[in-house]
Amino acid sequence: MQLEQSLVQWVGNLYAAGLSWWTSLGIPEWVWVALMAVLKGVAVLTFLLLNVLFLIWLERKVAGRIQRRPGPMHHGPQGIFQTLFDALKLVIKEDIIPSQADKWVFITAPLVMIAPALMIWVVMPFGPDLIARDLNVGLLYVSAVSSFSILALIMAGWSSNNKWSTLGAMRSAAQMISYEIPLGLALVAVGMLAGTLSLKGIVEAQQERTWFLLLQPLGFLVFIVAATAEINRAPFNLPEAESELVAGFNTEYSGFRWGVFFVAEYANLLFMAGMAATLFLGGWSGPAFLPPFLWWLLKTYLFVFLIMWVGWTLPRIRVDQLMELGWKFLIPVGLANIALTGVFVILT
Amino acid sequence: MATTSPPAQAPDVRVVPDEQDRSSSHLYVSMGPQHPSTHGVLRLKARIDGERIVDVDPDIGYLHRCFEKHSEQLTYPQIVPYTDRCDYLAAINNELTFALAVEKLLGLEVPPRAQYLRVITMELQRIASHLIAFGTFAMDLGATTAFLYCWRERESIINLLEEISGARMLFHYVRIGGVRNDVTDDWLRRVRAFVDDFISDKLPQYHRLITGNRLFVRRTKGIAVLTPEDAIAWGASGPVLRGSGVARDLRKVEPYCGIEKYDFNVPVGENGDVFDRYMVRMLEMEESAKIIKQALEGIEAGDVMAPLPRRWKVEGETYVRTEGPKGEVGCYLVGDGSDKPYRLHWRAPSFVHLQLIPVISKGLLIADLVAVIGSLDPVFGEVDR
Amino acid sequence: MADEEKELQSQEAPAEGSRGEHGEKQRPARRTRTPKKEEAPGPHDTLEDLPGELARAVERIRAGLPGVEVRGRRDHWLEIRTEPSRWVEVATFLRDDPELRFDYLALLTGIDRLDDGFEVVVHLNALTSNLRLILRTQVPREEPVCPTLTGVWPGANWHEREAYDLLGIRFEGHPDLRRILLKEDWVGHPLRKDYIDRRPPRKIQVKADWERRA
Amino acid sequence: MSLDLISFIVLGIITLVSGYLVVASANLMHAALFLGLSFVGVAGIYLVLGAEFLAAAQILIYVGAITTLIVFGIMVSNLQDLKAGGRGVWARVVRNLASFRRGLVPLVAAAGFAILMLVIYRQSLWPAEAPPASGSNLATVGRLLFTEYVVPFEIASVILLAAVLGAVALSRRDDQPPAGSTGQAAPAAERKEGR
Repeated sequence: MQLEQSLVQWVGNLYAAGLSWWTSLGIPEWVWVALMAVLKGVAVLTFLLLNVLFLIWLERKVAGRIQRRPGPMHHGPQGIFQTLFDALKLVIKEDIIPSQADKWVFITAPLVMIAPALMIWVVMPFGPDLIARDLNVGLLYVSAVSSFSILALIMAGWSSNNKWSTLGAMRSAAQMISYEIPLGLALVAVGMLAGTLSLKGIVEAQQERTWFLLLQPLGFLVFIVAATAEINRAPFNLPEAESELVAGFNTEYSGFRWGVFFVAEYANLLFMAGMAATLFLGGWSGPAFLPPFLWWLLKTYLFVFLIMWVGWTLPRIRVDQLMELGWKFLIPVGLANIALTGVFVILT
Repeated sequence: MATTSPPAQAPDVRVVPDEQDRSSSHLYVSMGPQHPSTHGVLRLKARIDGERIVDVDPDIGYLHRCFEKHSEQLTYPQIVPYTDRCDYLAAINNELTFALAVEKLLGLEVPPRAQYLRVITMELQRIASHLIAFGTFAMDLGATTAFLYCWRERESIINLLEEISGARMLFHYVRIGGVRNDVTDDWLRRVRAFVDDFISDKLPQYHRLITGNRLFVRRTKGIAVLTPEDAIAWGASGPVLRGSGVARDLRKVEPYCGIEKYDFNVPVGENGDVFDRYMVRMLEMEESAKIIKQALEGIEAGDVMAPLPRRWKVEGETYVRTEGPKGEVGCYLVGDGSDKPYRLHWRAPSFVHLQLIPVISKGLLIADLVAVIGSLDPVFGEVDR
Repeated sequence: MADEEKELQSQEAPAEGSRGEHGEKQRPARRTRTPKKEEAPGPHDTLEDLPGELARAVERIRAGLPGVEVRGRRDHWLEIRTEPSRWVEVATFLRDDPELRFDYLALLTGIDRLDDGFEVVVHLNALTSNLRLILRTQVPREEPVCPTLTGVWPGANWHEREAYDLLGIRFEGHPDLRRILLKEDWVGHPLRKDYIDRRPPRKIQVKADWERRA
Repeated sequence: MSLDLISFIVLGIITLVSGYLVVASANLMHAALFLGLSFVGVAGIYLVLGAEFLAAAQILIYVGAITTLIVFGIMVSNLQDLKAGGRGVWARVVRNLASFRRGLVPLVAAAGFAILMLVIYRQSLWPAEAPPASGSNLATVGRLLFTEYVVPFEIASVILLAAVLGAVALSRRDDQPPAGSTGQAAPAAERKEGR
């Protein structure tokens, strides 16, 4: 705790000193601000990509353990460098754009996918001061930015000019539109309880009262199901259901472009797990023997593991059952939860 | 058993055109021959409306290896390994069918120990084949984990069979006149141990993992119902026929290898849907294990090969069929007195079952189509031969 | 059907033109000791004292289908030989007769009997009584046409397509008589004893369906 | 020159150019995607102006919902000349400019709109400089929505509901739809000629 705070303070001092030095050079202040914003972004990005590399390895290990096999074992102890080599392979693979594809949309789609997956981390509070920007509409920002990925999937699916891709894209559009609503409802209930939409505020509210998991069990249920569906994880991985749609929206993607989708997927997984930790398990807060950041990481990985566990155990849900679950179960439950929360907020 | 006659006119099997009909609002997709869940090289030409299937036309032949033509150039013992490659997931059952056919034409008596060994290996092979059917079926539905659990048990079976045959997939163990090798008592003990473990531990695991799962049940119950009338009229056999509630098992109806002495049940389904076909397979594994146990108790010492004739003079014709894991494996053999068959026709259950896809999958979703293929459990080695 | 005939003709007389290498010449097969008709059933001779069930079935068939050859074999299969013209009639009777009820078609295939033409063999099963029956007919080599059984047992569909594909027996009235195992533009029917594949090995060309049609 | 101003100029250019391309694109799908980009630009301008709530709502509703729905609608409708446009951006721009229908019309429309806006701006009764948003504008919006503007809000909800029901009713197909009415898309429909 102490270490982290002093670190933050030190960085703040450095920033102020740098700014004064910068203006003394006669270069306008906004260049410095922009530069620092870029630096901040790079820092978050590095953290994120390292995590994604680890997550991919973790996924394979978890899947392996669940299926009674060791998972990757070569390339480093316990195959820890496996992902690194996989990434290397993806980069040097031939870059294929189908001749009948809509070239520009095809190229843009991975970018539209990865950009929000990175942008969304702006509001994630890793610690009391470790937050890129604490927007006071944090929750709204989250649901807004995450809705971009629908567009990316549709672009990818449509531009590939492949029937399986198109089917995958249509599935994903239907799925994500349907599950965005319960996700939003769960977020709204959390916001009502905390009295703010700022993620930092929500964590602080939980420090005052208790973890929202205890106050919001229904909301948590809705959130975790909708979040799993929103990031296309099994059993809701219909857009890329490999046994039905070959590979769904990314059938025609290969090499680095495919890798970008892959990275975005894991970044989203990490983000949703982090959101679950922040909104329902008190985020960074925890006993002082661990720094806040590690508490956040621990709770996040708890949810990552939970989502992986569920995904490797259950069969895939069918597309009409998915819609039923969304519209006939999650949305009514989410609405009821909001009503209950309203009553609760008024009473207390 | 239902015995209503099907309608007398030709059934409505519509051909799905390859070309996109611009005036239609349907989408034409070609599922396969390279598709993750077509169990080989099945190609389905499907006309879909959204995700709903309007029409589907199976297209086969991508694995045609001229087995029947080839057999006409080979002597009888030479054909045996090629029969393995028909249903390559149940090699023993194929060898057995062919061996029984030749033995019948030759009038060979197979020694009793060989009979027991044939029953043991045949039923082990049935378990192995059903395991793959179950595993791939679960994987098609998105439950990848069950697949690897099945692989684990199949590996044990393969190890056992490898020990006595030397091969891991195309065993070539059952020969005309008996079986290739005798087995040791230790091997029999290990088969026993495997079967006991399988029944008490492994099979309940599968049920816990998959059968009781609500997602699984909702995806399989009431899907692609095959009525008993249709099943009979279309010549379905094996778990597909029994899943529709028709208790026809060739081991009961036309016993071979002394299987009439064993005590086992013929599980049947009630509704004829995907779930019932799956469940019949699961229950059959149990029955197979029961048969193996009885065979292990009854096995007696003795020769495993009958003395073979020096000069093969196979004359006449016969149709011999056995109950393979997929259904009725039939060998229609016409001999002309020489050592090579005049005509050999292989009745492959998967070939017949694939006809059912257009019949039972109209109006389903693409995701269901995958389940339907899995529940029919086709193997393309025998479909295309 | 016009294409079929052309195809058949091209088999009889090899085309000299552009597709010469695909054509086939009639040539006696390497090993063609055709089993004679009377020895065809082999060691399973006619059984005089049939078990009751079979004897009743034979009587029933004789009564219902005057003029068809029916006999019981030692391996307890009944055997009927009939003309192609009575093919569907016999099949319908076997399926619908309340005592016989041969409702299950196990197998339909053809055999090339060279000079005697093609033999179409059907293995039937009555699931209620477990009676088993072989139904045969012979069609001439020059014009191998046989009525379809798909109207009687829908399951005959693919069996007949396969027999058409590999032996060239045309099943009249079949709803969808296309090649099934071989590709659509294959020339000849490989299971015929006089079939010779004289094409040089060539590269496999992958073409979409519509391109092949055009 | 401040960061805000630079951001504003960049975002403005993005918004305007993509707005033009919405009208000029021969490919409907591209038009819809450019529309989404234009919405993003507008949201960015909101963000620069400090209206975070408005920006988030803009993205959530216009990009997340409306653009997606439009794209979805294009995808599921059977449009034959979806890809009528040629290759290359410049080729298209030149062709658009040369073509009366595709080039001039959007220009005229854009010019007309600009003139209209200018006139309104010049004659507007409200102050051109908005007062700076203070505090959590979310709370303000929420309060206003449920007190002062509750009737319009509810009316809007009812109209939207009616629109949703109407859309469902309209898109319901009979068993035998008229040819090419609301069928599946098949981007692969173009493949036949393509290969």
